[in-house]
Order: sequence, then structure tokens, then C-alpha cells
Amino acid sequence: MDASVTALLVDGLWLMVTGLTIVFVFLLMLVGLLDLMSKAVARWGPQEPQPEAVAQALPPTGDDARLTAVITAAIQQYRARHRA
Amino acid sequence: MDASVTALLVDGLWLMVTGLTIVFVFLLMLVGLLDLMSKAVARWGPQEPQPEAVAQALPPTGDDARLTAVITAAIQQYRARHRA
Amino acid sequence: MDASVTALLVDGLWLMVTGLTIVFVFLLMLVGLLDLMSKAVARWGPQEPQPEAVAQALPPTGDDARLTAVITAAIQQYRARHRA
Amino acid sequence: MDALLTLWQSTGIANLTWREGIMLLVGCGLIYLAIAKRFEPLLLVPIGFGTLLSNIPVAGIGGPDGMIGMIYAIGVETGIFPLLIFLGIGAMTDFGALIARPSTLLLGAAAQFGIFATLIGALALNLLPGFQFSLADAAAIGIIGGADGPTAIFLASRLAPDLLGAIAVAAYSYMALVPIIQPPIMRALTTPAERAIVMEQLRPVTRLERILFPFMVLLLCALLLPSAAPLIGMLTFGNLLRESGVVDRLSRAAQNEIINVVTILLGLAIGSKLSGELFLTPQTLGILLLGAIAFSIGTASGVLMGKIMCWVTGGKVNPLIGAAGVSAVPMSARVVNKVGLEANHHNFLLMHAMGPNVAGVIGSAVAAGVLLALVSG
Amino acid sequence: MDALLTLWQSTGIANLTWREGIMLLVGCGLIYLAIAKRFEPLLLVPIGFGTLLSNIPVAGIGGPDGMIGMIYAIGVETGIFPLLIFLGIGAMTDFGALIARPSTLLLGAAAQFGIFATLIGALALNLLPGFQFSLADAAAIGIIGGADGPTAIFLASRLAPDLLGAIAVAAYSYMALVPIIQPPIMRALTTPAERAIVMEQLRPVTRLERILFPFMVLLLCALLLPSAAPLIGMLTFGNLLRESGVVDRLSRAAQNEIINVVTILLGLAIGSKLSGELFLTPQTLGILLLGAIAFSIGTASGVLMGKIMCWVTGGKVNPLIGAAGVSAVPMSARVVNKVGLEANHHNFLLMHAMGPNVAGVIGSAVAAGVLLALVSG
Amino acid sequence: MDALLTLWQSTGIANLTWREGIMLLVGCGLIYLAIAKRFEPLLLVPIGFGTLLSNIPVAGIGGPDGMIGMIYAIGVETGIFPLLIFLGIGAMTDFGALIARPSTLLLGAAAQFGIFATLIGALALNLLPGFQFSLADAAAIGIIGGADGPTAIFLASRLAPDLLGAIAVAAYSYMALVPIIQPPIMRALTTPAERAIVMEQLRPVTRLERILFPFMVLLLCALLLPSAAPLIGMLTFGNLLRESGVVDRLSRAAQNEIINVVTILLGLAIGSKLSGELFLTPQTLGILLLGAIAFSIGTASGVLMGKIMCWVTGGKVNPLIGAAGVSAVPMSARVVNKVGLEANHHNFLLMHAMGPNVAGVIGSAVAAGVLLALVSG
Ligand code: NA
Ligand code: NA
Ligand code: NA
Repeated sequence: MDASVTALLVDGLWLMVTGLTIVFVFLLMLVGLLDLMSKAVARWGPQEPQPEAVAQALPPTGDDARLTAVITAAIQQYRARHRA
Repeated sequence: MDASVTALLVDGLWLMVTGLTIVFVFLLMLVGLLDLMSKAVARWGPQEPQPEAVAQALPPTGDDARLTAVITAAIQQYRARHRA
Repeated sequence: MDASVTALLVDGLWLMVTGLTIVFVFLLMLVGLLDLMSKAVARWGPQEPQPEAVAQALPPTGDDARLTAVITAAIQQYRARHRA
Repeated sequence: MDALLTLWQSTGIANLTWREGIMLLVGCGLIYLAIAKRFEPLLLVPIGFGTLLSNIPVAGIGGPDGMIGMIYAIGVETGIFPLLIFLGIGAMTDFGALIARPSTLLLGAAAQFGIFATLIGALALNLLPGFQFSLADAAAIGIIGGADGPTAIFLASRLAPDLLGAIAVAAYSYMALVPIIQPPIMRALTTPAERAIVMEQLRPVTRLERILFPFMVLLLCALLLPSAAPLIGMLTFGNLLRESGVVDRLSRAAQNEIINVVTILLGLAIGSKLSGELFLTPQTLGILLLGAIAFSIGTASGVLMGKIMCWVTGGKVNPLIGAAGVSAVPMSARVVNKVGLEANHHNFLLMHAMGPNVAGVIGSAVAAGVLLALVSG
Repeated sequence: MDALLTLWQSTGIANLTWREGIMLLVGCGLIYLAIAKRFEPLLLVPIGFGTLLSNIPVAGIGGPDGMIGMIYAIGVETGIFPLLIFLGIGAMTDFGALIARPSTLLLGAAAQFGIFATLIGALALNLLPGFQFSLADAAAIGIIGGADGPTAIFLASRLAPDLLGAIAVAAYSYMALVPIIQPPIMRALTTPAERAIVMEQLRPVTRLERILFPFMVLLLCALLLPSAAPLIGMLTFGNLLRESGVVDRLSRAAQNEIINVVTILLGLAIGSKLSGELFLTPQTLGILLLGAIAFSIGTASGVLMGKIMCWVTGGKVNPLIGAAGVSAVPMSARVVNKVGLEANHHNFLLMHAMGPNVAGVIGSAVAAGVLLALVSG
Repeated sequence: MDALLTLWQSTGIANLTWREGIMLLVGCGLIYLAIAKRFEPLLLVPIGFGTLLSNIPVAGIGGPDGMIGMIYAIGVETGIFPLLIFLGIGAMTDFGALIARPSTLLLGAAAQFGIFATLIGALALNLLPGFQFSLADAAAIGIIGGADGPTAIFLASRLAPDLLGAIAVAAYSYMALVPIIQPPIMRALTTPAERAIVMEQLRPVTRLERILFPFMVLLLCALLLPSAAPLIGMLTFGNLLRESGVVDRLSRAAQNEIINVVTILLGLAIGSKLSGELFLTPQTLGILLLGAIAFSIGTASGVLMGKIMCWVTGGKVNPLIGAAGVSAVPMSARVVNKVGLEANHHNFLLMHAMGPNVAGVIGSAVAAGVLLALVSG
């Protein structure tokens, strides 16, 4: 077995160990941080309005495509109904 | 008549002859190629579905926005079901 | 008081005087120019059509998309006619 | 006092040259044509305004450090802007009529005669004093006869950047004048009976044919004429985005976002080539004159080829549709339709003219490739 | 072990300086103001996030090889981004109210007094230790008083790039604070009777006037003040795209695609100038202080000019509309409307305030041109 | 005669090498997969067409002076294009499911094992003749296991630009093959009882949590792993634009204009790396092989981590959702849903799989940062 390849493989194994460790440490810390955040928001955050209200409040944000899709669907339904 | 202009004009005429020839050869070959293609498609291509079917088959293509919409709808359905 | 700062302040005052003067001269001339323009338009300009007419005259403007739409419509009409 | 003098010397009036003054009027004229006469406003409004901005004395907006100068360097010198416009045109063009009747490509080929005849004309102008057109200049001028804006801009930016302003203005102006230039030529070269010919309905074209079409065009271009590959490549890429049916959001981006933004920037950049030094020369007059000739010859040769096809097919082809071979999409196809209707009130030629019309786009891109290969090579 | 040390030394914590830490908080603060307090969120969210990204230790995102650093070099150093934003503003702005009553331009002129007074104030700060503002710095700071974001960014990028971050933040923050800063000044300088003045309805404006308007502004700018031509040129070009009525798709591209994309990139790029070294200095405090003064003086001088016009016209002009001359479109016009309604429940000043409001945009672009001509020349 | 020879020598056929010929077929193959098999068409259509254009002989479109070569230099060498795509992905992604159940991040972490195992595999290939992968090459190949296109492109453009073409093609192809690769592995590693587990409904997530989420991710990235900051930074910036609710027009621009235009240009640019010299090597075969292994290992390790979580939580977690940890959003989440439904007709896992799915995006961006820090440092 080629010595240089062996050295590379050792480097690679080392990289795998450190790399995966960092990925896990990072994401574990993120789990903790998100838990903390959610608890903090639940305790000190503003009272969120009713979920239904949220659902109605959210759509107008963000996606036009969705809106278009919804409207188009509505139109087609309407037409189908009136054609029949 | 200026000798250099004459030379230029000769170049130009030569350019016209070769140029137009290439344009015609190119487009004639394209005519042949397109004819071949259409015949090949007619013989070996898929049976084209009915125009209406095509219209309905095309939309579900590619678009992520639509995908998002579908997923969202699925989510909302899921929630609605579990809430009820 | 620092001599160099004094010099700067003198420069600044000079800048203020010239600057504001130019701003005022510029905008005063613009007032005059706009007045002239409006008078010229009122005298020599075209009779403005009724607002409704304008609203209808504007849309058919420029847009290729619309052109395409028109052509497409024409094509479909044509086909429909010949198919029937 | 001194400061007031400095101030005065920094004004525009104190620095205005007569050339700049005239070019400001030219810019206003272009915008007037665009707005009042609807001369290709999408390009001529930005070109006209770019002319105004580039000819403001002292400001140097069109110079190497000015905004428009930088846009020119990034988008036009590199050729990227006209190619992106070709991408959008590909995504907007329905080649169905051409696929249904490929023989109309010959009409698109014939109409390119205008390009080469004009090239000779430009060289002949060198016989007059004050004209010094090189072969490359003449080729760039000839392409006006292609009646295709982005192709003309692309070729001129490669072969004769100094003439780009005049060539772009001529190309778009005459494209706008198609409804005036073409009909008399069409009527002169055809008989009322020919103009009244009703053509057979086009066969429907399958989705697979539409998808394969761009590959056929690109294949031939790659094998025979690589110098046309940038233009043909972007045109066919755009068309594939359109016809593949699986990348609608990219097709929409090519047809809208990309083409609109690039049109604004390209127009401004072309305006920077409408400077007094480059534009107020006898050459420009020559270019405008030759442009009109180019369009006329292109129209005529298209119609004559139409007559040949009419004769060969035993009267199945209305020769008028040859006039659409100059491209100028979709203007010339509509002109054909109108002249056809005059001769026969039930003769709708629009669809039949769309074939040669889009063939003309391919034809002039091919001609541009030929000129690039033969002149700069 | 060695590797672990290397690893540790490549982390952010190991390299975090206190300056970067504070700037990260500043970035969060800007985003908080943008989201929770609706302080000009379109700009302050990207600026705030750009601040965060640029102050991440080691990563160098704002440095010459980092993404944001490259965006800065391409878009801000060249001036192209603020000019493209001006294009979009031109395409979004209805100058009708100004065309109907051109005299309101004087209110837009008066409000620019804030710019020049602040310039003096910035120079006077040099008397304090720790301040070293050059004339160019002072001019860039003064422009905050123009209450016009892209103008401020354009001028600062030309005259004082190191202060760009603080100036942009101050400009947008105070624009957001207009509803708080202006009313007390407006009330202090006017009597209830003046505030209750109902103005005559504006005459309708024809389409031709709207089309000619950008040319009038550009003409004057070209003849008198070429240094303002890039700003005024793009503003009028955008407005022509809007009013010409023949290039709707270009107008829409300028109002949407171009301005949205550029806003994201411009915001990030400005964030790269909010680095600890440039921002955490006494200068920044001075700039924030001077910015507030600039807005106040601009408002006051606008209202005072309004009083003069009220007196000259025999009470036909409500002096409140002078406050809209600072620009901050359309915020300050709405503030005027609100204060007017307090004095008289049937007094809708919104339309009347739009004239001085858009005049303020032209006024500060003109002032920027003056400063560019006199300070860098 | 001489001219005809020159002409012939300028044609494509005369200059076509066998490598170019094969690459033209490869390009057609990619487009076929994209259109007929719906393999990630948004990327593979532009990549395939870019391959065609770049391999046209003589034309040099992919070369340093060609259009696509310039696009590559501007957008890919600088890293700007993949980062802008990440911005758009951030603006399109709903992280709600992840916020509701952060523990699913562990599934996203486990699935990154595929990256590192593949890296070892690539190095081991050096034992065969004809393979010469450096550590940087191996890292770039490993990232295919991240199942995340823009991350793979970003890392490959930094660590192994010569392999970029093959890596991008492998990444997107296997992402498209997820519905074929994953199910057998998922079934092999789980019992029917495990697959039938119905999970608890996710709690609703408040708007404030959604707004704070990007900051938490960015904070950790800034403190621990600055080398991942460009990727994580743009992802979180896009997400903040989406969730802040105050900059809808910027969010829409990121989700549409920016991502569509960049996708077209990025695809073309990647195509220029699919040249015969770079692509027709044993390395490419190795990369394609390793890519398949990477996806399989990633899936397996995700599922195994799912089993661990199932065991730890006393059976509350369905191990299938671990397979979604490879990212490939939203394909792998839908695969999970499908396999879950097979085992239990009332078991809708889609929402539960979205958590690990988006966690996988963050996970592979983190892994990319690690590789950048450890390999190039
Ligand atoms: Na043509
Ligand atoms: Na202002
Ligand atoms: Na991943």
C-alpha cells in the first residue's frame, strides 16, 4: 500500500472524526439554543394571537405564487360549477 | 476608380457570394433536418395525447412554488384533521 | 480657536451661501420653466381627450406580451374558424 | 469672484459644444419617434435617453468612469447584453409555424440578400470623399438588413463598435418603419391574383417536435458555423426553456426579468455611442441611407423567393409571405396579413407569415455568423 | 492537540474583538428597529444583516475577497446601485402635484437649508477634540438633511466612503423618525389659524405635461449643474419610463425587479461599512447628533418658507406643507396631512403636500450636485 | 479554393474532437433526464445546455473570452451565485417544523456521516491506478453526500474547481434519484412496526420564534464556525426576509427574480466545467460511484440515528424521518411520507420529516464550513 495514500487516509480519518464531532457539537448546541429560545419566547414573549388569526394573518405575507394558485383554483372551480 | 476601393469591392462581392451560399446551404440543410425530424417523430415518437389531455398533463411540471403549495395544503389538511 | 478650523468654517459658510443660492436659482428657474411649459402645452398642445378615453387609449401601449396575446388569440380564432 | 468663475466654468452651458447640442436634439428626436410615433419604444426610449445623458457636457456619464460607460463595458463590449436579449426572444418565440412548414426557411434565407447587397453598397460609398468604410464596417452596416436589433448590436459591437450607435438606431428605426417601407415593394412585385392566394392550413405540431427543434438548429450551427453559436445558442436555449415545459419559472424569468432589465441597460449603453464625434459624420448619413436600401432589398428578395416557391408548388404559396422573411417580428408578419386582406377579405396570412418571420431571425443570426467568420477571421 | 488548537483558533469566539461584538449588537439593534418599530425596514433589515455578516470574525465576508466586499466594489464604489434605486424612484413617483403647482419647488428649496447648516455644524465639531471632519466629510454629513436615502448614499460614497455606514444609518433612521421629529416643530412655528388653511384644489395635469416634465428638469440640470446629472438623469429617466405610457414593461421592471434586487444588495453592501473601526468613533455620535439637527432645521426652514408663501399669496398656502419639502416621501406628506387634520377636520393636505414632497427629492439631488461640484472640484 | 479551405477549417465538423462529441452527447443526456425523467430540471436543463454550448468546437463560448466563461468567472469563481441561491432557498424555506422539534437537528447531523465516509472512499480510490484525489478533492467529492446542490457547488468551486462539473451533476442527479435510492435502505434498516409509528402533532410556532430562529443559527455559526458563515449567513438572511413580515417585496425578489435568473446563469456556468478534458476521466466515474455511496450512507446513518431517537424517546419518533436528514428538500421528506403510508395508511409523516429535512440543509452547510476550515486552512 502506497505510503502517501496511507498518510492521506490517516488525514482523512482524522478529518472524519473531527468533522463529524464538530457537526454534532454544533447541531447539539443549536438544539439547546433553540430550546432556550422557545422557552424564553414562551415566558417573556408577547401573547401570540389565536392560531386561526395567525393562519389568516400569515398568508398575506410572502408567497404570491400561492396566492395565484389559490385564486386560479377558485376561478376554475367557479367556472366548472357554472359550466355544469 | 481607386484601386484600394476596387480591391475592397472585389472582396465584398466574394463575401456576398460565399456568404449567401452558406446561408442558403445552412437553411436548406435545416429544412431537410427538420423534415427528417418530423418524420422520425411521426413514426417513432409517442402517440401525442389529446390536446385537452396535454393541457392537463403539462401544469404539474417542475415548479417548486406549486410543490410548496401542495405540501402546505397537505400540512393544513393534516392539522385540520388532527385538531378536529 | 484653531486657525485651520476657522479657515474651514469660512469655507463652509461660503459653501452654504453659494450652495443655497444655486439651489434656489435652479429651482426658481425650474418654476419658470414649468410654468412656461404648462402654458405652451395649454396653448399649442393637443386637446386632451376625455379622461375615460385616455384610460382606454393608454392600455394598448407598447407591450410585446400583449401583442403576443393578440396574435395568439388571432391564431386560435383562425384555427377555430377553419376547423369548424 | 474667482469662485464664481470656477462655478460658471463648471456649468453645462459654458462647456456645451455644438456637437453635444445637436446630439441632445437627436436624443429628443428618438424619444419623440418612440412615444408619439410608436417607433420600437422599448429600445428607442432608453437609447434616446442614453443619448441625452451621454451628451451632457462635463458630466461624463457615458465616459469610462461614468455609469453608462461602465454599463457599456460590462454588457456590450462583452456581448452579454444582446445575447441575453436573444435568450429572452427564444423564450418568447413560438416556432410552431416554422416546424409545420420548414420550407419557409428559404424565404428567411432569401431575405438576407439585403444584408450582403448593403455590404457592397457600403464599400461602394468609399468612392465618395469622406467615406472610409473597412470590410468590417461594411459587414456591420449590412446587418441592418437583417431587421433584427440584437443581432445588429451583437455584430456591430464585435466588428465596428464606433458605428454601433448609428447602426442600432438605423436597425430599430427601420424595423418601426416596416409598415411603411414594405407594402409598396410587396405590391409592385406581385399580381393581385398572387396576393389573393389562400394557403393551406398548417398541420398541428407535437410537443416532441417543439422540444427537438432547438437541438436541430443548434446541431447544424455547431457543425457548420460555430461563429454563429453564441447567437443561435442563446436563441435555442431560450426556446428550450419555453418548450420543455418543466422549467416554467426559468422561462418566465428569461421572458420578463432578464429581457426587461437588460433592455433598459442596453438602451442606455447604446446611447453612449451616440456621441457627436461618432455620430455627426457623413458615415451616419450613409448608414441611414444604406439601412433603408437594405430593408427594401431584403423585402424584395423575400417576395421574389416567394414567387419562386409559388411557381414550384403550383400556386400553393402566397408570395407575400416572403416579405416576412426579413424578420422584424411580428411587425412584418402583420404587414403581410394586412396586404393579403386587401386583396382577399378572407385571406388571413398571419400564421403563414410567422414561419418566414421567425426563419428570418435564424437567417440573420446565421448571416451574422458568416460575417464574423469571414471578416474578422 | 495541535489540531484542536488550530481548530479553536479558527473559531469566532477566539477571534472576536470587542468592536466586532458591539457592532453585532448594533446590527441586531437596526434589525429590531426595522421589524418591531417599522423603521424603513426595506433598507434597515438588509443593512442590519449586512452589519452582522461583515462583523463575523475571521470570515471576512465584508473584506475585499468576501461576497459583500465584492458587492460593495461593484455597486457602491461605482455609484451604480444608488443610481438604479433613483431610476426606480423616478418610475414610482407621480410628479403631478408638482406640475400643477410648480411654486412648491421653493418649499423644496428652502428645506435644503438643513443640509448646509449641518455642514457648518460638522465643521464646527472640529473645535472639539477627536473630530477631524474635512470639508468633504462635512458635505457628506450635511446631505443627511436631504432626507433622501439614495442621494445620501451616492454623495457619501463619492466624498466620504469611510463615513458611509454612519451616514446611511442616520439618513434612514431619521426618515423613519419623521412622524416624531416634525410635528412639534411644525406646531411651534405656525398658528392654529395658519394650520387650518384649506388650499385650492389642484388643477388636472395633462399627459403631455407629464411627459415633458422630466425633460425640463434634465435640461436645466444639463445646462447649469452637470454634476447633478447622474442623480437627476436616472430620476427623470425612470419618470419618463412611467409617464411615456409606451414602455410599461420597462417601467414595471424599474419599479420592481431592479429596485428590489438592488435594495437587497445595496443594504448588505452598506452593512460592510458598519465595521467597528469605522463606526465606533466619536464621529459617528457626531453624525447621529448632526443628522437630527439637519432634519429639524430642514423642517423649520421649509415651514418658514411656507409662511412666506402664505403671506405673499394672501393666505392661499398652508405653511404646514413646507415641512414636506425635506422629502422623506411619502412620510412627511402624511405627517403634514395629519397635523393639518388636527387643526381642521375637513382639511386634507395630502395632495398639496405631495408637491413640496417630490420637490424635496429634486432639491436634495440638486444640493448633492452643488456639493459634488464645489467640494471635490 | 484557398478561401473554401479556410471556410472548411472554420466549421465545427472539421474541428470536432471525440471528447467534444461525447460531451455533446452527455449534455443531451442530461437534458433528456431533466425533461423526460424530471431529474431536477431547473438545474439540469441549464447545465446540460451549458455543456452543449461549451463543447461546440472553435466557438469557445466556455472559454475565458466567451459568454459562459465570463459568467463562470463572475458568478462561480467568486462564489456569489451559489450564495444567492442560498438566499433564495432561505426565503422559500419554512423552518417551523424544525423550531417545533429542534431535536430533529440530530437527524440532520447524522446524515452528514455520508459526507465524511465518502471523503475516505475518495482517498481510498487513490489506491487504484489513475486516481489522484487530494484531500481537497476528496472533501469536495464527499459533499455530494450532503444532497444539497448549492452547497456542493460552493464547496467544489473553492476546493476543487476542476471537479465542479462532475460534482454538480452527481449532486443533482442523485437528488433526483432519492425516490429510488432511499426506500430500500429505509426498509432494510427498520421493522414494519417502527415504520408504522404515528408521531405526535407538532406544536404551533409563534412568529417571534420564527424571527429569532435565523439569529440563533447565525450566532452559533459566527461564534464557532466562521468558515460556514457565507452559506449560513445567506440562508438565514433569506429566511429573515421571509419571516420578518415587513419586507415582502424583498422576500419575493429573493424567491423569484434572484433565484430564477441566477439558476439560469449558474447552470450555464457549470456546464462550462463539463468539458471533455475535465469530465472524461476515470475520476468522473469515481465521483459518480462515490456519490451514490454517499447518498446511501447518509440515508442509512440518518435512519440509524432515527432508531436511536426512537429508542431514547420510548418509541415516539418514527425512525423513517431520519432518512430526510440528507436534505434533498422536499423530495426526501416526501419519500419518508410515502414509505410511512405503506406501513400504516393513516400515518402522514410529511410534516415530521420536514424538520430533519431542513436540518439537513443546515447540517451540510455546517459540514461544508468544517471542510473549508480544516482542508484549505
Ligand atoms: Na432577419
Ligand atoms: Na430632500
Ligand atoms: Na444535507
